[in-house]
Amino acid sequence: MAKVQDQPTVKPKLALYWASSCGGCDIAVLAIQEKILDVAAAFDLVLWPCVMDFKKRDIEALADGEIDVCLFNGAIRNADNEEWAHLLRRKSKTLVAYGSCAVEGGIPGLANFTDRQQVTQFVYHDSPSTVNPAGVEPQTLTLVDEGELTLPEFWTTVQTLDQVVPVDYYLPGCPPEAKWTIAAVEAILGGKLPAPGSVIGMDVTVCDECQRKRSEKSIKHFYRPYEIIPDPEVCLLEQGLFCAGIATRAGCGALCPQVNMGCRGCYGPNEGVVDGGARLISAIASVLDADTPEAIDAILDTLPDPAGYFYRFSLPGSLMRRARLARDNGHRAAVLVTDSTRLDPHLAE
Amino acid sequence: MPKRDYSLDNPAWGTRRPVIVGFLCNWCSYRAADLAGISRMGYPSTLRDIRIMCTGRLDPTFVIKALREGADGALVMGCHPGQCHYDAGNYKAMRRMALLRRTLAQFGVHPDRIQLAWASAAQGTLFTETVFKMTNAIARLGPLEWHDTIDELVPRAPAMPSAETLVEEASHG
Amino acid sequence: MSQSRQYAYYPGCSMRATAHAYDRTARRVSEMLDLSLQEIEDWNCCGATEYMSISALQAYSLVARNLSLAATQNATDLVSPCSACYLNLRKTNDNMKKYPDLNDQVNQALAAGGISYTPGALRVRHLLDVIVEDVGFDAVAALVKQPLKGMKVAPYYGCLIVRPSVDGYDTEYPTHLDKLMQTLGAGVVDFPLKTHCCGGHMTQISEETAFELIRRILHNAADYGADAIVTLCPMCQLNLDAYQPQVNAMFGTRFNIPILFFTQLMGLAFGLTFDEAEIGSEIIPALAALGKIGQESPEQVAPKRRDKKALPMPIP
Amino acid sequence: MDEKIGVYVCHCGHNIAGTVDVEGLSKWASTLPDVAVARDYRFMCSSLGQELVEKDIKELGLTRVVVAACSPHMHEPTFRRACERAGLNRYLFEMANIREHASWVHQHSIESATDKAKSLVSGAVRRVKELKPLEPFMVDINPTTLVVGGGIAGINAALEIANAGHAVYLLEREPSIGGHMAQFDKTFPTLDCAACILTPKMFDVGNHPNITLMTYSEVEQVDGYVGNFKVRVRQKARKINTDLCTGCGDCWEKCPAKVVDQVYEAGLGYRTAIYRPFPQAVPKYPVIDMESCIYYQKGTCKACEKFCPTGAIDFEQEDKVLELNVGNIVLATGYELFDPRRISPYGYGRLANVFTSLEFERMLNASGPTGGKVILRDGETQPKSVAIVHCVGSRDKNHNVYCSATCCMAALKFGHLVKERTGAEVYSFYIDIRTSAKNYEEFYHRLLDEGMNFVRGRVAEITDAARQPGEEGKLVVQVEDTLLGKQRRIPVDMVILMGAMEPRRDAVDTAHRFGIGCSEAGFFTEKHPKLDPVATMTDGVFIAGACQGPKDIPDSVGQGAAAAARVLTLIGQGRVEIEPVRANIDEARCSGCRICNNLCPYGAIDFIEEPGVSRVNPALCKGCGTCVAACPSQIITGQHFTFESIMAQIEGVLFDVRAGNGQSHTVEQLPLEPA
Repeated sequence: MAKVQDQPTVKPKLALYWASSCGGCDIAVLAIQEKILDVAAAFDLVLWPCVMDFKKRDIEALADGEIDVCLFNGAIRNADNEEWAHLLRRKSKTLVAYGSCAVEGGIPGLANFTDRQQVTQFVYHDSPSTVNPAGVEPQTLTLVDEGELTLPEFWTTVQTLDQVVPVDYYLPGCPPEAKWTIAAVEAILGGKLPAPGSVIGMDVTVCDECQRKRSEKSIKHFYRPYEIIPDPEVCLLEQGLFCAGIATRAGCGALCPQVNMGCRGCYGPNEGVVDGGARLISAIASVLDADTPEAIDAILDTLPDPAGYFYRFSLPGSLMRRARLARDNGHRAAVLVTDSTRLDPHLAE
Repeated sequence: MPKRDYSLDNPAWGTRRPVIVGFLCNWCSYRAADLAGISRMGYPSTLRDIRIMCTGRLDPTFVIKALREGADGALVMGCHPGQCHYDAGNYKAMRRMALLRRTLAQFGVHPDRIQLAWASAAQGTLFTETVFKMTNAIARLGPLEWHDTIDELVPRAPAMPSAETLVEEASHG
Repeated sequence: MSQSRQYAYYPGCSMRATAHAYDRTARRVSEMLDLSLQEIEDWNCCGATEYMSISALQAYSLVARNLSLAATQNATDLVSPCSACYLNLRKTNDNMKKYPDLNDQVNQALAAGGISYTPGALRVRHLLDVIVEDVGFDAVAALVKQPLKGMKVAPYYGCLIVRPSVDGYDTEYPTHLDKLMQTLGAGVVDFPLKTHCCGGHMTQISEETAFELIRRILHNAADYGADAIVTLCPMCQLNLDAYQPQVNAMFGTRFNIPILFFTQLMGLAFGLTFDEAEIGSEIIPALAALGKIGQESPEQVAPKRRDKKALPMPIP
Repeated sequence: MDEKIGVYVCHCGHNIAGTVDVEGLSKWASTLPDVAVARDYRFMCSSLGQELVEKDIKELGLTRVVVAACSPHMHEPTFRRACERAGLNRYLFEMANIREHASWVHQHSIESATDKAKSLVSGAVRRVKELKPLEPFMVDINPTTLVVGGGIAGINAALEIANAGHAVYLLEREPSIGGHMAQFDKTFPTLDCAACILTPKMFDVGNHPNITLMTYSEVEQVDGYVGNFKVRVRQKARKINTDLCTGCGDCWEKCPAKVVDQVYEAGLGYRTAIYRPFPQAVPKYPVIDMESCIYYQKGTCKACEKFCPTGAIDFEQEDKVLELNVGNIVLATGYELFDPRRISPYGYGRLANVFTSLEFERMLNASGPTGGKVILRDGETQPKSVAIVHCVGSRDKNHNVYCSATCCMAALKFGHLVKERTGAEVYSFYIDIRTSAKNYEEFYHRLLDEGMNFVRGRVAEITDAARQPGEEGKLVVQVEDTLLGKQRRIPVDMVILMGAMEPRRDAVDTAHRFGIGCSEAGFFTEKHPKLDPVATMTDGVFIAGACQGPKDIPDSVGQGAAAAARVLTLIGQGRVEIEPVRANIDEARCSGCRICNNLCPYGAIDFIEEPGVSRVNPALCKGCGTCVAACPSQIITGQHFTFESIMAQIEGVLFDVRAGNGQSHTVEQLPLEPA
């Protein structure tokens, strides 16, 4: 940890911003506990909406590149997110995509399974908890006596930070483990940053940190967590519980598997992987204990919503990126395929 | 074989023809394709094949990549079950394809766009029939158009009509 | 068998006339085998063997009506004891499935009557197949009270039930009726003409042709020392039975071979009386042949030993 | 780094140039990224074509080469060698198959064929850029060879190799070598005695210092690769101590258990429970057939033991399982005769006097059940008329479409011998008479002169159901005589069914066990039907004789010798290169999830408990890539078929439909669409 007395006379400027996120990342920053004081001591905080009130114009007022480090969490979901992304990129020397949402799209990214219309339709009309007799929908521009009210444009496709602006470092996790935040801060303070574009974390998968006993795999049936009480010693996947750990970047210390819950995959795919979901499809399918289309389908029937499992956090950042939008009848909507996905048994003849 | 107007199967094709990426195993289906050639069996030029040693090498990423890069379908072909040159690679492929089809369906990609089929080195005819079948299936489904919902701002290759004309074709069709 | 299996039952015209013995014994035996046959409400003629070749669409529609009606009853299988009806029903079911155009046309025709049929909705089966496959020889054997020992029968399948080929059976030399008769205790002769033509409706067109065909079958059966020919087709039964005297007259032969339905023999073996088994409804009296039941046949007294010199026969 | 890629488009005379605009294609190729030069040439595989490539590599300093021509299965080795001659690593070469996969299959349209060719070339160019230089493994060839099958083909292969001074294991499933030929009496067309020409060879095998004969044995498992196969063999217990046995024959003379011999006598004769298949059997030792041995069934008897002068009977003897290390394998597992019971109208098994061709071979054999007399099943009556039915199970869509090649000649041989020995009328019912080999047609003419009756038509039915006078007590052959255009019924005393030659019923398993392919019928697949008829897709495994397809004796002998020659070539080379197309695991990054562990068909992946990583044994790995694709952390590399190379190839083949050419960082948003 950099010593307080080495700190420069002019403190480097630090910005933390939340785009489309749950706020968990901001709390995660606090999870570095007393070290936050070092941060406060070491940095001059120019932006942290979750904690203090700043105005956009203050940031605009800064010279380009005046912010030394910006920890940017949250996905790019609407015009406002994108505007801030561009602004902070311009003003920051080092832009860090902080947390799953900024790095790979995260939970908000699941909206890429559908489209703008469907989201609006559900949220403002169909959701059981919605009371909206007037059928009001948010408008980008609303005229009231006092004048114009504007709202940012809501995009159909959720994006990762680096899909809108170039990013210097990535800090995955939902939320990132304190130790990595510390590592990042120390690196920045100590001026020993890794090559731009690299991920601050590990290049192995969760299995590497998982204490469970692993052996050769052969899956006969998938179970939902509530269906069985898993053996605490044995690999969850081998017990039929879906676990994304095999294909997920390590760094969390295998928190979920430790508590009998399969890895959700929040740290994203392993270093160098193009599509984390594809890795899971390939690996898990390979060890199914079935050799006929019927038998294979029978096992897969016990694994509902595979896409949800495989792309829970990584959808916008994956090769899949988003559900296909049908072009027919002029306007575009995410397609829902109802046809059977079963393999044609004749293929196996 | 007269040149086929695919817009008859689905107006959205316009002047285009379906593009199918084929992943053929080195030992059976690639040789079946060779045999089809040696025997001068004609089949649609929709298939653009890539040789892999075994369907067991089939990484789902390849299929997703192909569909994302503008292919309208992907055809994976290997040795008949029980006859894999590497014992059982084709069974692994069968399992992966089953799961991949289910996953892709959730992304709005019709399962018929990704098919798995077998042909032994002796089955040039079967290979040819399979390409016909696959082509017809894709022809009916129309263009996948998955990529341009992302990369539309980048101009497409000149051969291709623009997305807008497609929309028109579709609405007129 | 805990609860009886449900089948839609299509008797066909002959069952109301020349083959009433077949119909009654078929129902009776099925009952004993715990098969419940639900006769199709308001069924119509199947068009017999000719209609198809005269006007296909009408013929198919005619048959399809029966399928459509049968499909409304709660059974997945449609059973017919008559080989001609079975063939027509099955052909229609299969071809409608195979040829979408035909399916459309036929369903248009049916629509006129406010009905429709989805090809493949029913499985069309012959009664013999149901008894052999669904009931099985063991269950049949269990019911045998009075084995038909001493009587030798020639199992005669006729030409229709094997066309188109029935999955699972050797269509060129079927043996399931043979096995069934053996299960009843009867002696069975290996009958080479088992699937040859009985002349069908040729009797109405060219007696010379038809009677020659009939003669061959009777001759071969007699040759093999069969006491009776057992059949599963009303047409075959009628031709071989009713025309036997005329055949004798034409060829100067003296055949006297009763022709019985397999269900009649099953009935007898299951302990039905002659009357219950409709014995007596045939034209060539079966009593003499049936009289042999219970008597030991010469072979059983002294089974033939292979000659030492003889070369071994292939394993059958 | 910047690559310099050379692209060469082959005209293949008219084969490619006829349907693909080759000049246009090479011009177009020259515009592709990293392509330094693109040329088209009439025959790339010619020495001039190859020199063209070598010259450019040297003078233009090409770092990658793509040849757009025929299938890599045809000429990849050719051009790899060319690259190497010019000092370029052979694995930096890629072939685009624009003949088999484009010009020959899209002949309807030059445009489509050319477009297809473009996409294949573009794919190859993108792929070749990602390829890495590799060095092939060199492995030593173990000079010992395993020959499986002791028929005439296997015997010849074994003798050729052994005579060249190398050790051979000759493995035979039955108690004696000899195969089908040992069952025959005479061979066509020369009519010399089969035993007279076969038994000397059998004797040589039995006494050859370089041949280890393993009869009554079967291969259970094969591991390894060319030059280094490990074969597990089960030697079934003969229940005879062969060190003591003299083959005197007292045991089988005293054996009370008689059974029908289904193998050697083809069901026409009897043998005892302890038996030697035939007098000239090699080895001479008998074997106890436990199914029929009274001692094994009832627990008492042991007559053979009592009478054995040397106490060689060993009822306790167990199967032996042996591990053989061999460098090459020759499969000569032969054929099986079609079972005519499958064609019920022919009545085999029902009608006593219908015989199979093999039964009849035994009947003709002087040492056979009838001592060579042609008689009916009753064992005494001589037939006055004999029908020979061709193509039973061959040239028949219901059974085998192929022609069994040997039956016509065998039928002629039968006809001759029947006439010679009984003077009976002989009718041959044929579809076509196929006598296409040296002196075969002459033999056919001889039979025509001898008055054998030839009826052209497929037999419909064979029945004993007499229909008209003269048919009583006979077998009636019902046939349409296609030359007379008439249905005929021909009464005969005896019928011989010329059954098809079929693959062994376990041929598919065998092929699988040895890692080779099977045709749809089940015959082993050769590497190339014209140019490589005895090699297989698996290096070091060769095939000979009827296991590859119906064949007569001379062809089988020829193939046996050919296979031997191929084996001797490898032994002569001493070492052989094997493709470095292998998987390897970046152990530093392996997290030990163990997904890959049970995916490898060759057990090449071991899990190392400490430090908990998986490891590939390159000698066992055959490079299928199953583990590569399955690895969830993507840290297994499939050499030469790397993730990057295939991804690049996908982009390549889709060159004309790709959106954004890779830059997928700008996302179309849809606020402006109609509400």
